[in-house]
Amino acid sequence: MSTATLEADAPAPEIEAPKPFTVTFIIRRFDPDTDAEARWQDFDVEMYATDRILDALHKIKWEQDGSLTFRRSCAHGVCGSDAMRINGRNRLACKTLIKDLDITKPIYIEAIKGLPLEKDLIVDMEPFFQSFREVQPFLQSATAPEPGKERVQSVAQRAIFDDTTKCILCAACTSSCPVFWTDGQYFGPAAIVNAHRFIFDSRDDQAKVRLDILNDQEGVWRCRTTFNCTEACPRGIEVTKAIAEVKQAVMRGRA
Amino acid sequence: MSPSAIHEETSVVDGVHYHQYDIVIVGAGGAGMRAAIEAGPGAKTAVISKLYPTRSHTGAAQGGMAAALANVEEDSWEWHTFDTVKGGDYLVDQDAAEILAKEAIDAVIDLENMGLPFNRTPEGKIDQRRFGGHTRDHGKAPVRRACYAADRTGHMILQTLYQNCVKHGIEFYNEYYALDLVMTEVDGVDKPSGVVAYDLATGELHVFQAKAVIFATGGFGKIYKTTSNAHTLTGDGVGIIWRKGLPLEDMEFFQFHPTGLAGLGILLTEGARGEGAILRNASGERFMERYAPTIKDLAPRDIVARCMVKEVAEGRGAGPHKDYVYLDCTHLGAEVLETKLPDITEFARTYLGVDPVYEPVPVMPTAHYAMGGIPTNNDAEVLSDNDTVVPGLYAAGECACVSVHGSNRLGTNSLLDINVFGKRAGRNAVEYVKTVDFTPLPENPASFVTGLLDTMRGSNGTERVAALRKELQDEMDKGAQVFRTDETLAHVTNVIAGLRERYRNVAVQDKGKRFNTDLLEAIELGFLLDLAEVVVFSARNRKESRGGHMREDYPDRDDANYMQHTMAYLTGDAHSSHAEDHIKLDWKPVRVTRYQPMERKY
Amino acid sequence: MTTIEAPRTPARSAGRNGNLEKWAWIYMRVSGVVLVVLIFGHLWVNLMVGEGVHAIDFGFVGGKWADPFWKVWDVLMLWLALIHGGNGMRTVVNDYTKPGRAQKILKGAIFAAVVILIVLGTLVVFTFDPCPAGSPADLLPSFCPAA
Amino acid sequence: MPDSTAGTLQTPDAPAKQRPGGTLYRGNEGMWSWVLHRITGVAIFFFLLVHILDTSLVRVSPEAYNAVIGTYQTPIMGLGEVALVGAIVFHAFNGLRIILVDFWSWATRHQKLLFWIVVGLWVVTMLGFTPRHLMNVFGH
Ligand SMILES: Cc1cc2nc3c(=O)[nH]c(=O)nc-3n(C[C@H](O)[C@H](O)[C@H](O)COP(=O)(O)OP(=O)(O)OC[C@H]3O[C@@H](n4cnc5c(N)ncnc54)[C@H](O)[C@@H]3O)c2cc1C
Ligand code: HEM
Ligand code: SF4
Ligand code: F3S
Ligand code: FES
Repeated sequence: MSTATLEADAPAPEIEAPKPFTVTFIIRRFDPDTDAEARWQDFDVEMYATDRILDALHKIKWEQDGSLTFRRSCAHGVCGSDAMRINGRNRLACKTLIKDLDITKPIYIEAIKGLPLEKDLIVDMEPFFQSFREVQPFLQSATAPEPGKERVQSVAQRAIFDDTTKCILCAACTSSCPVFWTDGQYFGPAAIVNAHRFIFDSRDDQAKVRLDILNDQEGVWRCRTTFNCTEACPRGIEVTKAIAEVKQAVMRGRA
Repeated sequence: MSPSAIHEETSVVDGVHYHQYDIVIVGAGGAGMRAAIEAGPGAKTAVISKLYPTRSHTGAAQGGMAAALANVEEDSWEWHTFDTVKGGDYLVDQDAAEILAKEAIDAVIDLENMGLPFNRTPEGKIDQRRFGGHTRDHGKAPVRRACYAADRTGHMILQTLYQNCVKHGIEFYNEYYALDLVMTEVDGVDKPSGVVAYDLATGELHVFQAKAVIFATGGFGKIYKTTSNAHTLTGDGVGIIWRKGLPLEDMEFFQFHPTGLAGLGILLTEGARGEGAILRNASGERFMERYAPTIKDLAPRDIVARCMVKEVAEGRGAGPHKDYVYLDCTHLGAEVLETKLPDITEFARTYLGVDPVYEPVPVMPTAHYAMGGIPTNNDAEVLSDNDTVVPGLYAAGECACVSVHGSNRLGTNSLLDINVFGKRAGRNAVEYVKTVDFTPLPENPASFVTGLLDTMRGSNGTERVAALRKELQDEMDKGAQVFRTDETLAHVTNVIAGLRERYRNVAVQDKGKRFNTDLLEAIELGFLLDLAEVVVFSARNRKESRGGHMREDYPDRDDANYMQHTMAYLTGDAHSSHAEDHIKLDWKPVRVTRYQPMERKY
Repeated sequence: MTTIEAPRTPARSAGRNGNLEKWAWIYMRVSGVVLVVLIFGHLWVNLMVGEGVHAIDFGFVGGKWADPFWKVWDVLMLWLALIHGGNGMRTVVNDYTKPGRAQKILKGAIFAAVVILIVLGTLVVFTFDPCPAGSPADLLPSFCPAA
Repeated sequence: MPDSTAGTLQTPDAPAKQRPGGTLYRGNEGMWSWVLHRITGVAIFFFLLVHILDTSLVRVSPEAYNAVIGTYQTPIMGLGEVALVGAIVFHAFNGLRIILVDFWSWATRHQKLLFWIVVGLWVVTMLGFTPRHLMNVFGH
């Protein structure tokens, strides 16, 4: 048995291997050192149906143009690095498969909208994280639990905010929001989602503070229920519903 | 209240920025941030991370974090210690394992109190599930020990830790790549005096002078092709330590997780089997019954991974190429999958187009976890040999080797490791910095990095980074994966030597300053080559099979000769392409307290 | 360094305006529901009944406003719709302009228009004389003594 | 322009398409309904300003009022009125949809369906109104 060189003695494939096909990508490039304005550039790449957009970007970077710049890490949709606009919609490049796109036409790829463009597909995320930090996204409780014990929380209480704990801070939602594009000051859906996660956590008792923060001119009322955020969220969070729940809570004055 | 983006800076000299902090933490994953939460309130602390903290790969961890809370059934930290020792095939330092198991309970409670939304029992306590290798009463039956939050435990840990860093106003330097550790000799002792980092956004260098430095840079799974690790897990931290002439421990032990999505390596948590999923071969047989009659599919990872590869090698693999087996979750029902394993259910649907509710999922082992790394003692202090501490230098998390995992880490013990030893690193660093002054920086502390970057950027070489990296990864998968022989390892050694030769001639296309990820990929490849070399070199030297290291030419464990840790040192000609010119191996005894090595049967 | 597509508003506005946004939001919804009734009623009576738009003239209006019911209806509609629309316009201005002089001027203009028209409209409805002296009789509502 | 002495213009490096502004975001029902809601709202507001002013002419004299109102009865204005009513009806129905979406979680989940119901109701309403109104306008 020579398992270490497994591939060598694998039986000859009887079924035909899938054939790659050429896909055209039109990518919005911007090099801060040389460009005054962003420009579109085409790339032809050999792809398989099950490849992801991230694979295409890698192929371009690794085989054609090393200067193509984008963020990525986990490659399976859990780290939130690679939100970008693919054919006009916010998606994670690592979660968008070629087979789910119409490849008879070129695929347009560009950076997310509403945050300052830094280079190619990279935007400055600082304003985004700033809004996140401003909603006090951490547990605050006046009472200490029994030493060495967990706080008790029922399955039902835990379920109320389960959806919003899934957020990976990818900014796909916030940068898909028409209100955010026109006014970068709006807290944005991601910050509200993360506030929701604590407002409705039975162990937290500073909901009031966060509700006050979000009752701001740039807070929840700015949302015009356009649902772009919900449709963009790669984690399937019902963002607009969460925002609606926070609105109700602000009106009630408590979670 | 906000941890400001405006950082304090002492000066700019020759375009290099200088900062001063008591403690500098390199890495903002679970280990780094757990250390920061400990360090921040007690000392002036900065965290340097090449990724935004929430992008760290701790967030990918799924299944759970072990602690003998005994919330759902009888359990004790002693049993947990035993499982850890046995799981690591007795190469575990048992005093460290004891600390891990004992402090696990506080570690979980800490996280819960910080806000982590664990799944709950009907009484509202933290729920627990089964996991591979965790047993009651020294191996009698599987026990529910893994605390979890659906199948995104790591995500919740990472988020919770980041949230608490925000709460404590920890200063982060995000998208700063640490590229060098600055050491200064004081009274004949080499001590860390700072860290040199490259600011991705501007291309400028920053020197962080520090009294204490904590490394928490995570693993290096990218030396393999099929891996559950992120693209960014290139082992920079471990590589920096190595290049400084400090030793690395147990590098031959790399864990292959049984259930990666076939062909992709994306992980499907062991928690799936914890909830009752079953591995089947092409004929539908539950083959683990043959190999581990007591705990079957919940045997430790090294064993399950080997059995899977064996099934395939013996022709019982499934699929058109008979090159994978199935993870069968269909009997769990949609309810369990959607509520307890939602993410992996979605991964299978998205990436393979397979719906686990109705069909078994094709899986094969995937490179997952580095048991080895920077040697530390139980206080997370880095060692410069078997027992000499480097004052002020700490390491925690996957980049470190305490060693609590021995030759094979048990599932859920790593999330535990990062919390227990991350906390210890932070706490001990605070105590340490109270007792010392800043160590002076040498003149031009950034000169090494400046040289490195200039050479890379200025190179008019012809070799492509991606091509070299691909060859390395392909060959590592073939020759240094689940099964190894002297022959395959020798082959990989030669390949690496060739690649190191070609690496000198590597091209960087992007000559720009800002967000030059092309340049960084080239530098990361350098670390990958260094580490792969040590892995293979150490693996060739260990002529036995133990835990994650399975030598087909030496299929048995050999306690007489190899019941000790490998210590690898960089000596001689560091720039030579040949491993034997610059790697020296040594041994370090295993600390045994209560459990004498026994045959490992499940 | 060039960056493009920067957010329109550089710094989060310091002052908070209490519960204004909340009440504005609630008002939009409450007034919206009432306006549906008022406006649909208005359109129905004016455009659908009888000869529709051709029936509208001074006499028609006079005839309506002789009835206090229609007076209240129309004044209510006037107030609700102007404030609703004015607040909606404020939102639009907030979205597309950054704080500063231009924004102030636009908001001031909206506010002025809303106030002036509410005052004007209300006065018109309540001081309206359906049978102004000296007007041609055929233009007046049928109940006028002159008609 | 670079001088092209050889008469053969060099193909510029510039990519095939120049659309520096980025593509239009491809939102769905939610986004487009909002765009329409906003456009109709603003349009109605401006109409309302004019409408109040012209109605105020009743305070000036019956002649003045009738002169202005007469223009409302021309065919061109008749078509304009159809557009106006169309805008109001859409804004009204969609406004109700927004309110439902805000307050009722079922509606939040089914906003797309509700949007198509709004469109349906709008079509029905306009089918009822338009022929009748145009008959009134053109029938004279
Ligand atoms: C898919 C997957 C599932 C897992 N599931 C489980 C599980 O269920 N239970 C369990 O116990 N364990 C699990 N593990 C293992 C465990 O998650 C990891 O070992 C652990 O999270 C490592 O944490 P860390 O803090 O050491 O490193 P990471 O979280 O990887 O963080 C590394 C940090 O270092 C930074 N860094 C790296 N290089 C540099 C540099 N040069 N300069 C500056 N910063 C740098 C990075 O930015 C990052 O912030 C899993 C692992 C994977 C891959
Ligand atoms: C017929 C009944 C009406 C209903 C049910 C209604 C409902 C609404 C609602 C609910 C909103 C808030 C939208 C949001 O917050 O996203 C709104 C906005 C608006 N409405 Fe109305 N409205 C009506 C009539 C009017 C009238 C008569 C005007 C004009 C004077 C008007 C002008 C506006 C404007 C300008 C906006 C702001 C649009 C925006 O922010 O995008 N509406 N309407
Ligand atoms: S809510 Fe969804 S889209 Fe928004 S940041 Fe979180 S994960 Fe991304
Ligand atoms: S896209 Fe924006 S408008 Fe509201 S529903 Fe989402 S936040
Ligand atoms: S690379 Fe992590 S989400 Fe896409």
